[in-house]
Amino acid sequence: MTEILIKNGFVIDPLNNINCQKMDIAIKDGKIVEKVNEREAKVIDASGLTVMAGGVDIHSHIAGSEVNIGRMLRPDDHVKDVVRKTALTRSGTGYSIPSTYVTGYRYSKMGYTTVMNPSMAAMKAKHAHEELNDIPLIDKAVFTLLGDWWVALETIAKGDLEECARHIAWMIRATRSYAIKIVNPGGLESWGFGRNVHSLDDEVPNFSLTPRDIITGMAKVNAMLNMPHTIHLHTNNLGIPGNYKTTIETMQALESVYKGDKPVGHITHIQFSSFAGDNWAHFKSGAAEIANYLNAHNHMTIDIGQVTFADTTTMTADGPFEFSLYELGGHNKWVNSDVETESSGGIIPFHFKKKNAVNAIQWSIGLELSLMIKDPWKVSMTTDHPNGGPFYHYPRVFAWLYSRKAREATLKKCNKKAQRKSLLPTLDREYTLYELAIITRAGTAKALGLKNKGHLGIGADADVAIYNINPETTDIAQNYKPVRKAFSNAIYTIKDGEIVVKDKEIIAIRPGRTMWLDVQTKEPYRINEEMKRKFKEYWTVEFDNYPVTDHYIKVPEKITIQASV
Amino acid sequence: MITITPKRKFDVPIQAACINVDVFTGKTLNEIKKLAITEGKENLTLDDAFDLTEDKTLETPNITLTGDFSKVKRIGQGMKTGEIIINGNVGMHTGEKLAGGKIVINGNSDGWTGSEMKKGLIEIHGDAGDYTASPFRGNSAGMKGGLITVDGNVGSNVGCYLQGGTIKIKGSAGRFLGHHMSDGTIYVEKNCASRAGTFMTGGKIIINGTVELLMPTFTIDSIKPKVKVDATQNAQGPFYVFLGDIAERGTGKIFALKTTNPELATYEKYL
Amino acid sequence: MAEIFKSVVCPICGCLCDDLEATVENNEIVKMKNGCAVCEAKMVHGYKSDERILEPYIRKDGKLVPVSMDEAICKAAQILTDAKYPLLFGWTSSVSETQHVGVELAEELGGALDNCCSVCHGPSVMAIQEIGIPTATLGQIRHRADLIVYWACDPWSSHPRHVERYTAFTDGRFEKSEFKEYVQKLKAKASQKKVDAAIRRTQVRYQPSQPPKAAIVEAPPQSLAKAGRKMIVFDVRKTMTAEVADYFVQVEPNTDYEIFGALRCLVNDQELDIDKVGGVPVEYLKEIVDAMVNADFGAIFFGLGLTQSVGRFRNIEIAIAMTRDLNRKTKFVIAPMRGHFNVTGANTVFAWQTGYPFALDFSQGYPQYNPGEFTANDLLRRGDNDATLVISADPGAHFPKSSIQNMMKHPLITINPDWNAISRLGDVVFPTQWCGIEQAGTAYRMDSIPVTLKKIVEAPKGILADEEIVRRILEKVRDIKAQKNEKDIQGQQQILERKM
Amino acid sequence: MVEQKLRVTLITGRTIDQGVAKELGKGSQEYFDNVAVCFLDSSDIKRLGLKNGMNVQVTSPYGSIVVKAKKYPYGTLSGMVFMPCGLWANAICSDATDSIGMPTFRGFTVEVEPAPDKPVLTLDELLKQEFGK
Repeated sequence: MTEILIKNGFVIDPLNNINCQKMDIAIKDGKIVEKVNEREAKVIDASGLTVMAGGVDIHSHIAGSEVNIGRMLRPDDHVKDVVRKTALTRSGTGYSIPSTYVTGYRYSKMGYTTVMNPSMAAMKAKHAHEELNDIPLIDKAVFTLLGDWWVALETIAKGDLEECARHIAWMIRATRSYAIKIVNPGGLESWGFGRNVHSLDDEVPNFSLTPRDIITGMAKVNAMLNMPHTIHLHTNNLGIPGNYKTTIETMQALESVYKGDKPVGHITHIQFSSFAGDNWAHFKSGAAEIANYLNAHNHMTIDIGQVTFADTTTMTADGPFEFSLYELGGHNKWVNSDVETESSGGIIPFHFKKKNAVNAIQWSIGLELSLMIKDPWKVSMTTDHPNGGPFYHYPRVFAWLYSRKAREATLKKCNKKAQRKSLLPTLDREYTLYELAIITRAGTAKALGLKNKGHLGIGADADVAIYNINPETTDIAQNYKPVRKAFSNAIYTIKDGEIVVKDKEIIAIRPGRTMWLDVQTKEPYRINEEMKRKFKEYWTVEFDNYPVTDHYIKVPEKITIQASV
Repeated sequence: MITITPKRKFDVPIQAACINVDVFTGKTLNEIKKLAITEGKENLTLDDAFDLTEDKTLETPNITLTGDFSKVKRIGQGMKTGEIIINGNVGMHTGEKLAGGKIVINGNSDGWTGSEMKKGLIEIHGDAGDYTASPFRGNSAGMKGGLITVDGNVGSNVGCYLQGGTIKIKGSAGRFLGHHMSDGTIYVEKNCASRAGTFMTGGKIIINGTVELLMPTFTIDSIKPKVKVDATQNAQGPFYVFLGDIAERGTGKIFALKTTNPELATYEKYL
Repeated sequence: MAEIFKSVVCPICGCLCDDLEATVENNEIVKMKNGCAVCEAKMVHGYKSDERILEPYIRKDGKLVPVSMDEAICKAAQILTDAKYPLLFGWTSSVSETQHVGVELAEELGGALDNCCSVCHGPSVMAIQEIGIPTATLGQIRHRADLIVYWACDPWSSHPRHVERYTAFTDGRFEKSEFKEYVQKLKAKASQKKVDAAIRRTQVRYQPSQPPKAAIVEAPPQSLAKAGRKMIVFDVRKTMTAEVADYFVQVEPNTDYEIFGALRCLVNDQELDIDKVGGVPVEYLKEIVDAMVNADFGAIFFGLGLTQSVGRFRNIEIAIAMTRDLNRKTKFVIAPMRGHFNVTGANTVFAWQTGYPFALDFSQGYPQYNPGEFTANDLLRRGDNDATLVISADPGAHFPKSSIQNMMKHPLITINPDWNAISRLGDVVFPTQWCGIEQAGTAYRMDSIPVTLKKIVEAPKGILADEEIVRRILEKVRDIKAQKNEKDIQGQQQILERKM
Repeated sequence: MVEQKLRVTLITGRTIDQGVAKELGKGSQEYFDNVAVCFLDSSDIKRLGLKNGMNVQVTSPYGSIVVKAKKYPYGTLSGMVFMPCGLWANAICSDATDSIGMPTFRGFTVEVEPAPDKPVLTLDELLKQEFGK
């Protein structure tokens, strides 16, 4: 394998406390190394450029059944954004839900090298993996939806968390997954009969437990299994005015699980869970309350779910939420897709408009949270692609964060009522490149427990992004447009030690790996006849045909972890 | 004026969105000849497939097409100004997203003519195909303005998701006329097949001939002596006026001529 | 020596039953357990019948002549590369892995790509694109549905185990099987049938020259208002499925749309100005709507009777609209009865690579989509394409005559395991393995659940998997194009040299 | 009173026998026996003076085909005839797609008349006749 030497770049590597130091990065055999032979190595002159680890996305719906139904649903979306075949790359389409190849190309062009696909019904895991194989140039992993799985609900209700943990360990392996995803706990099961839960203490119909039991139980299970990431939680009451209270209650519920060392929960796309006001007419931001809580507590991490004002497609396993969104009116299509014993799902095309008060306030909430939560290590930047906006809009979000001028320019175009309600004019903070590197790679990798990602220390994966930004000579806050452009198009992207993007063009194709956890429980999971019988009762697929086999993962990266049960 | 005639009979479809006054404007004849088109997968230039001549004495129409263009798609797509006359049949997507100007078709047009049109005029002096003035698959934003006139008959699903503008049909109309329309006017001089106005929430459909079968989702509103088609035309009644689609809580109107629709008389008892 | 394979997946219809047991002796399936009659026909008999193609053929002077695999691949690649606009059609009885390469081939050729869904549930996909769909996996319906509606489909014939595995005759967590009640009903009916037959014999001899337009629909039975699982069938004709239903509504042909319209009005509490729709009295429809609204969980399955009759995708659109309306009152889902075992997979695989599920065109270098423009029958009807490749499908038996007549004007390549109608018409005929018998791979159930098909016997010697055939054609196409490019470049250089 | 012709709506679709037969092979006797047929209501069979299994000619604006008449096994089929989908039914279908790719397979008017002297063509005969191959 070729050796690469990146010379004289301004390196920003927060995990190793390196802030804009002019230094060289050496790469050999796909890893960052101490040094390489300069004569034999391919030398990249990075003088005047910013060098960071490849971007890590903690939450982006890029593959799987839900995403693909979204694709099928929207020919009107694709026709706006077509991508031609080249000698090297495949053709495809965007816009809000790009086809698989295009997804890989666009992430890579932004200098991103790792993406988490955060929502997958276990029963459809093979589908998700088949699609991930077709997303080149990035490493990826999936989170399995487990918060409303009957087996989990029953074992938690029984109070037997160890048994629950063993089932979940099996499921994580069987679905080749990386983390536990919980969506509107209890709500999805209720949605099976068209109902929902509305507070942490509502009883889930037909199961004697509450959302609170599920959340705390799962967080404990997560700890028992020594999972690298925390539980990945989409809160109850998401998308409903006044829900910031539920969000704070949820975080408070998890305080008891916290042992003081590492976070125990990750609230995803928290923007959608930070609404204040009693109804849509009095809709306002709950960002301050959420930020205050997070500033005072250390047991949680979050990602934003920033709105970028796009004609996009919302999709979530939160079926009841999508239906209530649909009922607000003005939408032409609604998809609901329940999955037996596991989950539900919904899709609605949605156009976030600046002139719409609620949409504009949502945009403001996302930025308020990012700016008011003091510790960037608690925050990951996402748009909850494609829910808040497509992932390739990230550079717009960066600009709103590092440049007050940029957000003022956008705020000026927003709905007047939203402008009056926005807290943004009171917020002076502007992200530094260092902080930006935290919320886009270093912090995300840390929150995910990815040891070899998000940094450029010796032994890290040689995933590197080089942007045309000179931190010495550029006032990024003032010149936000060229910097935004630079983030849209990396000069170089290096994946596993190979240059895949050069001068903003794809020059090589690599498949990218799929990371998954082999969770080893102390007592190996026994598939007894009882479990098989249960399987036949619960699912319409035979036990033998359920697990994802090796066939479905082109380039696997198995990560073995030892559980404490 | 540029005159374009096919060099040969075409078998596989040709995509020629470049046949468009906006694109031709400011180009020499030689430059126009070199504009890119495709025939199937083959990349060609206009003069590979067509003979082009220029008559500098004539300003309008800007482009005249003569011959069989039924396999040529996307003529005049997105055009903003100018005039195209087509003497012959023409292929799909003619005048799609038209934003101004005029397209005259002295022949039959195919599907999606005037699809998602915003402004301008399309005159079809023959029959018009399915999905005339209807948007692309999955799009619920249809024709917004302008005028389409058809001398002959139209196919099915014409004027779907209509949001404005007028469609006048001198012949008969196929099924699902004005499906999901929210505004605008469709006038049919002759007969209309079943399922007109399904899912409509606004606008009006005027049928001067017989209505094959009225959807049960329409309810009778009144009988009106006449109705305005547009600024230049009134239709003489009396008309039964139906409101619908009530399943969508719509307030669209179907005007059906009383004299040609005696079987609709059963609705009179609800008046 | 007999070997027993368990949890075998049936590669026939969209049900993808995966609880089969196959007994294999000497590389032959000799027995199937749990499968339906169709499964048995294919997996015990059909796959090894005399109809099997055992080597590649090329038509020479009007006769099919056996050739080597290499020759057939070369010929196929040459035909496809020479064509200005080839059509690649079929894919639905192939595994996803094959479909995956198919998209790449179509893209490389700049051709049109369509799958069988354009003549089965393509209209359903299009309806979803207009309005969305509230749906659920089959297990969700099994566990919860207390009202099951089969509309214009006859699962008893087309998906024989659907009722028994997924709907009325299976036990779910919250709903029990209706099977016992059905058996009782059947017993009662047996005597009723005798009475009916007697009545028929004594009927008057005179018959009107024009038969009545539709049979008289019976009033809904009392049982519709009761708790527990119920099954209603809407169809233009009485089917075996209708016989086992609690209530059968015989509708006039081509009036489904009007009936859905009326039902929607009733669901939305609107009054109707008429008293009969599609031959069904509105008062009966009201009772049906009551049963729907009072259900805890309703499920509608629909079939080709809706997608192929007048209105086509609009029929599905309004059916979905009704289901959506019902969700404002209770929980209701709707699902198409997808036919071929992997037609859902074809939509899925095409969509993730291109954004579109079928009716694709690559002539512009990027994917374009439009049913009506790029669907196989429209291309053939207009005579748009100038070569055809058919894989794992039999348009010969399932397309209108005139479409096939147009197809015959240009070269035809077929890839199928047996001598079905289209193979008999091919100019280059490839044999291939039976997916799910001789070839493993992924298929997507009608509710988009991926299931892995198993390989249980070895294919006859020399017969390749269709994935490999398509891949080899793709490689050959690339070779031919590269050579052609080189020639072009050399040609241009020669011209340049001459000029100099 | 025996009539010459019946004007009815054609419905096509799947039957379990067609499903089984297609898996046994398109050239099989079972396929021929179960697909080259037209199901009529018993009253219509009488009206045409037919017996179960006799040949009938079904004619639509798009073509004409000879198949065997069979009595419809479930209930009445008034105003309709039913043919299993397959080559024979398709010989009289239209390729009109309503611009959505779906040909007109069913729901149009056909005429059915006895054809005692005309043979039912086998798969190969039909392919030869219609496509010359």
